[in-house]
Amino acid sequence: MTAALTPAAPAAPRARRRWPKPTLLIGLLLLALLLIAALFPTQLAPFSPTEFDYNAILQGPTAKHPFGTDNFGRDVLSRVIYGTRIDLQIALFTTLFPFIFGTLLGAVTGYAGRWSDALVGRVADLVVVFPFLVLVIAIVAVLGPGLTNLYVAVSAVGWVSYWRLTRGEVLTQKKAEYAQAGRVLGYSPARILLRHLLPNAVTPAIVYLMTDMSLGILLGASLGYLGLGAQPPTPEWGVMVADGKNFMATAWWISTFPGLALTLAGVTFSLIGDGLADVLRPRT
Amino acid sequence: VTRGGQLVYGRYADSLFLDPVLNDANLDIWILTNLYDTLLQPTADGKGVQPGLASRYSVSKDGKVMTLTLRAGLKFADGSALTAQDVKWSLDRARQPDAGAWSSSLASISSVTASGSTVTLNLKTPDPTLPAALATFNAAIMPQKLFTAAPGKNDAEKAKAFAEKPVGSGPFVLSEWKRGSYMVLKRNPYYWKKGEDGKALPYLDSVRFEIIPDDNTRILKLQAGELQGAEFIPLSRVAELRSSPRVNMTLFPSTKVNSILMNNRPTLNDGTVNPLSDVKVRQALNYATNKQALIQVVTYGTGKEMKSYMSSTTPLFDASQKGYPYDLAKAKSLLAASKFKNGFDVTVLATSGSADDLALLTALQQMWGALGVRLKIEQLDAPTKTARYRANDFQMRTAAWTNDINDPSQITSYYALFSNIESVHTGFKSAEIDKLFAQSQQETSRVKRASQYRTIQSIYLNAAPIIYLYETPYPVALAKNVRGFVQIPLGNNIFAGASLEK
Amino acid sequence: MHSNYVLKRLLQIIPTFLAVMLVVFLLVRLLPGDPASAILGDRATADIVERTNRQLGLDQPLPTQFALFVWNLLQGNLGDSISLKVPVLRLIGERLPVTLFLTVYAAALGLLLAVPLAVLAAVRRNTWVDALIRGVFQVGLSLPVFYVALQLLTLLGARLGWFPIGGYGSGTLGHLYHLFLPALTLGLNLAAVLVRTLRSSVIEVITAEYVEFARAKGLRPRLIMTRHVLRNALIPTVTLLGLNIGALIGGAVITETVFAIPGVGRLMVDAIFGRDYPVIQGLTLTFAVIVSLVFLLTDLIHARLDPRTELS
Amino acid sequence: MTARPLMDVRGLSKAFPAPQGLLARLRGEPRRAVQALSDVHLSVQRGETLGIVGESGCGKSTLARCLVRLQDADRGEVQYEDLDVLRLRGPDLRRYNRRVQMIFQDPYSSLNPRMTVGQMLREALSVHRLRPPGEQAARIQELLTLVGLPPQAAGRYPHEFSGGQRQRVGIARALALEPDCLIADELVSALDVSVQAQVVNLLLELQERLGLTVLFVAHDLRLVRHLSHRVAVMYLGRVVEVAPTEELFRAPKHPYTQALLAAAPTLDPARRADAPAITGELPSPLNVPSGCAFRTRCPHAFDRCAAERPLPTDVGGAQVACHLYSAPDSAVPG
Amino acid sequence: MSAEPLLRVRDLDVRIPTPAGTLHVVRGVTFDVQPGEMLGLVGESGSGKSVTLRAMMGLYRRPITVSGTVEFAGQNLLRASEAQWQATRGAQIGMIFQEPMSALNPVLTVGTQIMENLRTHRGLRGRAAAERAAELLDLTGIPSPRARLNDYPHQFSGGMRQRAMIAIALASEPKLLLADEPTTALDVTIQDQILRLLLRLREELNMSVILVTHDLGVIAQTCDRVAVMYGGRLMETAPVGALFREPRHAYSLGLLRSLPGSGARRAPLQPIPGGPPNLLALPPGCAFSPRCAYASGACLGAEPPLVPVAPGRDSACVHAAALPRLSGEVSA
Ligand SMILES: Nc1ncnc2c1ncn2[C@@H]1O[C@H](COP(=O)(O)OP(=O)(O)OP(=O)(O)O)[C@@H](O)[C@H]1O
Ligand SMILES: Nc1ncnc2c1ncn2[C@@H]1O[C@H](COP(=O)(O)OP(=O)(O)OP(=O)(O)O)[C@@H](O)[C@H]1O
Ligand SMILES: [Mg+2]
Ligand SMILES: [Mg+2]
Repeated sequence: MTAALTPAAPAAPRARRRWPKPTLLIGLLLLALLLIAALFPTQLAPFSPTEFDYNAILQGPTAKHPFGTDNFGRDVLSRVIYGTRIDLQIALFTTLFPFIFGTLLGAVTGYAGRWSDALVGRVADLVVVFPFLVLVIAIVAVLGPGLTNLYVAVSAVGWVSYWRLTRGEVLTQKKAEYAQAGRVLGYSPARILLRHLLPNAVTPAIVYLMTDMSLGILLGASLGYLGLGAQPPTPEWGVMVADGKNFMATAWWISTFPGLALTLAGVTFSLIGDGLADVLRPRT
Repeated sequence: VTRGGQLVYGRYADSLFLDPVLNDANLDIWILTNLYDTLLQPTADGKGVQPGLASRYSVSKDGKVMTLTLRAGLKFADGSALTAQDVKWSLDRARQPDAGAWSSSLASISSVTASGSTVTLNLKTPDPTLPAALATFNAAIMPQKLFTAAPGKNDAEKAKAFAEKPVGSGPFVLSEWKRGSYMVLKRNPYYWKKGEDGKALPYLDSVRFEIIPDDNTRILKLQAGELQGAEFIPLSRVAELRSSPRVNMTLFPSTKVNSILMNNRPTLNDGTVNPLSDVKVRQALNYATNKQALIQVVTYGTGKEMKSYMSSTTPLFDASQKGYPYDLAKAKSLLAASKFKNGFDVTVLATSGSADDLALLTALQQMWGALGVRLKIEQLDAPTKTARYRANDFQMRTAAWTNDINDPSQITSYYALFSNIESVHTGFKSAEIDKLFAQSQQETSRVKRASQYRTIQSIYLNAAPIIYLYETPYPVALAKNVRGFVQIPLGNNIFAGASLEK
Repeated sequence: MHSNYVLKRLLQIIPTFLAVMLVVFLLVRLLPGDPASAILGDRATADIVERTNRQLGLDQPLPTQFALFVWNLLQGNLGDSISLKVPVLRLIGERLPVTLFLTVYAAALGLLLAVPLAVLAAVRRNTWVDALIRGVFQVGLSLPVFYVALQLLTLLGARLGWFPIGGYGSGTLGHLYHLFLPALTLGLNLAAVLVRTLRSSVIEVITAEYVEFARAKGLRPRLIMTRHVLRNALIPTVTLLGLNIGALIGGAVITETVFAIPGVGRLMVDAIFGRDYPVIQGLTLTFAVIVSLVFLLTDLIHARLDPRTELS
Repeated sequence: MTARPLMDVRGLSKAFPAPQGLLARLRGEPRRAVQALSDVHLSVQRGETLGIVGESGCGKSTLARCLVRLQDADRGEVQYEDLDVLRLRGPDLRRYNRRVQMIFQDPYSSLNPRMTVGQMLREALSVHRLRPPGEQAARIQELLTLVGLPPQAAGRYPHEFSGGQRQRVGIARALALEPDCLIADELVSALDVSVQAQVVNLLLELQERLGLTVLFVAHDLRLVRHLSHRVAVMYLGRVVEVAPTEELFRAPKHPYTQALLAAAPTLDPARRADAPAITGELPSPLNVPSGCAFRTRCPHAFDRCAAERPLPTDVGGAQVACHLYSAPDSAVPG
Repeated sequence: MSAEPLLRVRDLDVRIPTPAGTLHVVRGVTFDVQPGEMLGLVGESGSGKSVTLRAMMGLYRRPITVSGTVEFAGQNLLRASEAQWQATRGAQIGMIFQEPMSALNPVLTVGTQIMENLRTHRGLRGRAAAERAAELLDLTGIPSPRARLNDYPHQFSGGMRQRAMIAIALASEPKLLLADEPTTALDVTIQDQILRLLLRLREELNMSVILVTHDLGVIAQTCDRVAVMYGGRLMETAPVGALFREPRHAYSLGLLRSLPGSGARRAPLQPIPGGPPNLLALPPGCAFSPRCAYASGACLGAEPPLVPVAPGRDSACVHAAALPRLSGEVSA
């Protein structure tokens, strides 16, 4: 936008450029931090995340090992740093497909309505009333545990939320006059849906995406507790917390630091979500 | 000793089916002998048998007749008399070939006769394992009348009904059972065995099992005084609890051996060449396995190096077995001499969620990495793992074994005999072992039998169908005031002599 | 008016139920591993496995098995548990009340925590009070349930001894006492979800015209807060709560495990790991029905709270 | 009146079914419906401005929307030149829409908040291939100038404009398609009087320059009087009176038209009426009175009004649907 | 007109902080309301009419600051304690809002919303309250009022909602009614009924009314006196007849001139050019000057104060004396 533009004669008060609130800035800053850790673990981590050190088993935080060592003598700090990539990957891959698929489907069925909407609605009902754990364990059992299968399982279920959100929003938006204007202007339904409705209807889904990312990480951790999550020696935060639970009394640092990392990620996504909700709200 | 009181014992999971013959799980087996008594009993050290319901037994010269004498005045927990007819009926039920998984332990019996207090077992062949078999849960004596009076059209249905409210002649009797939550065993006032004070055992009024699946919760509950005993303490916490003033951390010797089973077949199911079919490779892996390190890392020092495929607590274990001491140089030279000198990829099946498996395998990854062997861990949930294993569709898998019978024949028949389950599905086959085992099954001389077993163990060790790892104890945490509780090497929890001191 | 709607919704449950039935039936049979392997363990020989499968009727062709399953279901029979050898219906009857009790308790605690704190955060929005409340719940929302559960157990149970460590207790009071920590664990999680929505809806309502109007009417602030603000702000919360109850029931497994509560969550996990087909099927169907009913109930409560709702 | 009308609406009806419960449906109860349009006849001459007035909910918007096919009428016919409008499909419909454009009431929701004005105009031009891409920028500037917006407006988003400016954008977007006929639904209702006048002037000027035919839907009688050549008065989905503007305002015929004019506040403080012009609420559109829809509030209602629906009759240059005029012996109320 | 006004507003200032800066939304508003008088407050959207009323009601809190005096029955409300507010707000001064749909609580019945007022200010409860509530609905012309008490707002038509809101405001029998665009959302026929209702109630209860609107026709038909607002300031106050005949502020004049009906049909109207002022960047001097046809250098100095220009008339226009009369131009 040109800053030089001066309001011409019959001009309204020029709405001020809405700067992102501090929430979003802090959120993005934290995300940048996480991304750096995820991209350059080798440079940042002092030790290998998987190498055992039988001479340094269960050591508390020291200058050499600021986060202590675990029951195999591995450096917890290094594992937390290496875990960033895994957990961000979990956050991304548990939500990517549900977001894209659910949002598009929601847009289409919300706009087309009738049988497509009813049909997808029934399928969504089925997915929602089906116990998630059964599905996850079933998929994991068929495909073997590991992150890929976590993604498959979550995707099979996760799209419903996005479908609902986007569908509801499209239902509202399609009543808005600009959507009707599109029809009167002789635009094709596909154009109206994709160019006009979707950009306006996708905000709640994007905001939810942020929440969903932290939920994805948490789900990974829960499945880790049941032994269905990431595979060793993968340093995944949730699994690290779960592994550390037997040492809570004697070596608190094993589960506490990855726990803090989980919290940091959660706070990051939440701040970005709140911030995005603010920034993406259409201005009127 | 103090009499009376209730001992609350935290178990990690509930029993499933309290029928001595038809059950399948340790969850049942390990508490069954508190409810159902057997003619003979395993000794607390697990090495031999001692009198049970039968006060004595004798075997004929040719070894083909066994005579047992019942104690006088034996009663079931409901007060009705335990007769030789009950014994005959119980043994007949247990040895039917299609009755449960355990019937083979009594397979040598051709008929049972009962008269007065004498029970006579006629055998097809001499059977040195029979006393141990009679001291095993599936040979428990059940009340014929009560069982047949249970509702149900056939034996299976009656068994279900009876197992809901079992009555036996063990030191305790089931009084309340809320599945998945708790189980209360009441003192059997008619129990025959006497305590130190000369009065009938057990000392306790009752035992209450609380089902607490989470290890941490079990420990917290014990520390809070809500439990007086907790089983399956994670080995990682043994040291911590040993130093706790309120807890008596006990490691009961067990027959548990932990190993990695290898597929010894030349090719895998998908037709690819299997490096593990090369004995040099298998030996190399064994030498490259630093057991002491594993014992430190995985068992936190509580384990013991495994020298034979059977535990050192098993009768006829050969103490002269050397096992595979850690020797990386030897491992390297063995591997260099094999077809796989540049190393290979190998996948091991682990039970998902098992912290011990994971700890072990992560450590092995590193140890074998020094050989150029790249270990991939495939975690599977237990039934999937079992199915893969049973289909011989695996390269390696983690495994643990505990004896149910106080005799080396059980583990040998599974681990070393191809004819049973293909030597725990390793595919290992040794004609010599087969021959020696067949002989030992009828060998009445203990000395001769011991030497047969020595040879078997040596052959097995040399062939290395498995990775020898370590033996682990049963870690039980007890309140300081608990006395006399034992978990015998077979795993059975014996509450008969347990008491709560002031 | 509503009976119409209820009828229609109940009718809609039927196809869902049928689909769940078919899906779960096929799903469990698609799983690698079979009940016989699961119960017999590693040592069983091939013929024992085969015999067991025959006894369980699992050697029959799938359509036959499905027909039998449906036929039994029509007679209200979900079959017997394979590992526990008791009727599935009885198991569910024993375990479900525990989980439902826990769920309702957790929902109550969650609301009890969320409502006042969300209102406080909304009233003091963009101050440190608001930041603190949101921050604390955000942390709670970012940590795995088992970790929170263990921390609560260690602190409030073991260290302070205020609550028993695990178990279910007996009698309503006993349940309330024993289940406090697990309900708190789940409730905290729920509250964290609710606080976000509730806070923003309170803010929305506080600034609504009708609240201004109520103030212009000179009503006492307490009355405005309870009657005008809360009542309206709770409406979206009800829907969210309903959506979360399903997750709460389904997600109770970990809490039930940590706190040693004999609920359906654990039964389910044990059944899946034990390939106990009848139990998995029975529980899945029960779950589907309960969740469907909860959704229906949610919508009815929503309609009750908000007279504008058009149920259709 | 003799020339062939540009647009001819005959017997147009449109009902919105009310939601009905399952039980009621099972019991076979008749479906209730809002009769938004009921047998509407209208004709629009080329180049004229036809005002449409009436109270909220009387079907003005529905009529407008049916004419641009945003809604499908249940019955009736719309003839636009040679086109049978209600039967147009696909590309034909789009071509028709290009010629008959609608401008919307709400300056806030009728523009996509995420597109700049330039993008909106460019889209309209390119979808209908009205200008090759190279000439589009120039045309956009032309359009902006036409509606009195500064050239920089092309780069701005709707939220950067005032209500009046947004309506100009809406008009520019409609004009981009070079239509013959504009349907303006409450075009200026949301605007302040001082801005209203600006937009009205624009509309007048454009009509002059481009020879546009305009359907001006509004409830502001003063505005409608100023702008329209003819005015149609609607009540509960029906057209009750159509007349040349001056005729209608000077001598309203239908009792409803009379009431409507009387209720509109005049700007002269000296002329204050004492009694309400009309009593009673608008009847529920779900339950339109039988016969003449206005009879429940009409001071002149008599038996026949309940029994029989009045048909439009010519009364001195106006078309009136009222029994007072259809019966020869009836007295014309003053 | 009695000498002692019921309400004296002096130098009312309202500042609203926003992320973009503090909006000075109401600036030095000063006027009186006599007992039984109906004062019209007109102005374009955003000129600060609603904010003025809300500030008088004490509805603004913390970040928004209100200064000046609002003297009601001799007491400065802006300095009032919470208890004094309780006794005044809703009780002595009633208020009705612009949008009845959003101002009525959608989840409470109309009856509840009337009765909570009766209970708070009149101490009525139970049956007596229900009786009185029905009477009030009846008074505002809602048919079968007793049955209607149990209806929710969405079950009412727009006109009925507005009446219900009036009934709620009247429940406490206030001396002053602040009516914020009570008819903007309504059809002319219903607007006509509501305005007449207000006139009748004022007569019967001897209430004073401040009627906010941007419809000059409504002003002409109902008010005794008018205050014209622009950019948060009063531009002119005058008896209603005088204003329409002879506006003494360029803005009032522009407003009246921009209405249709003054010229020939389909002739161009005379709009006020430009749009409303940006409150964050007010032009120097008279806020209206950038749009004013009469603007001169004198307008750009200090903001012209509202000063008496004739008996009972105040104006803030430098050119007040130079403005033309509107002779019969405005008529409909
Ligand atoms: N999509 C729809 N579904 C159901 N009813 C509708 C729909 N659109 C309009 N109606 C109903 O049809 C009737 C006519 O509506 P319409 O919008 O045409 O009125 P209008 O004259 O434009 O009113 P207003 O002046 O308020 O805009 C109303 O009763 C309205 O409630
Ligand atoms: N709470 C608020 N926050 C920010 N700005 C506000 C707030 N309330 C009012 N304003 C601004 O104050 C100015 C005056 O608003 P007010 O509501 O008094 O206008 P009005 O004259 O009543 O207009 P209308 O005719 O549209 O009701 C407007 O610019 C408005 O945007
Ligand atoms: Mg309309
Ligand atoms: Mg206002």
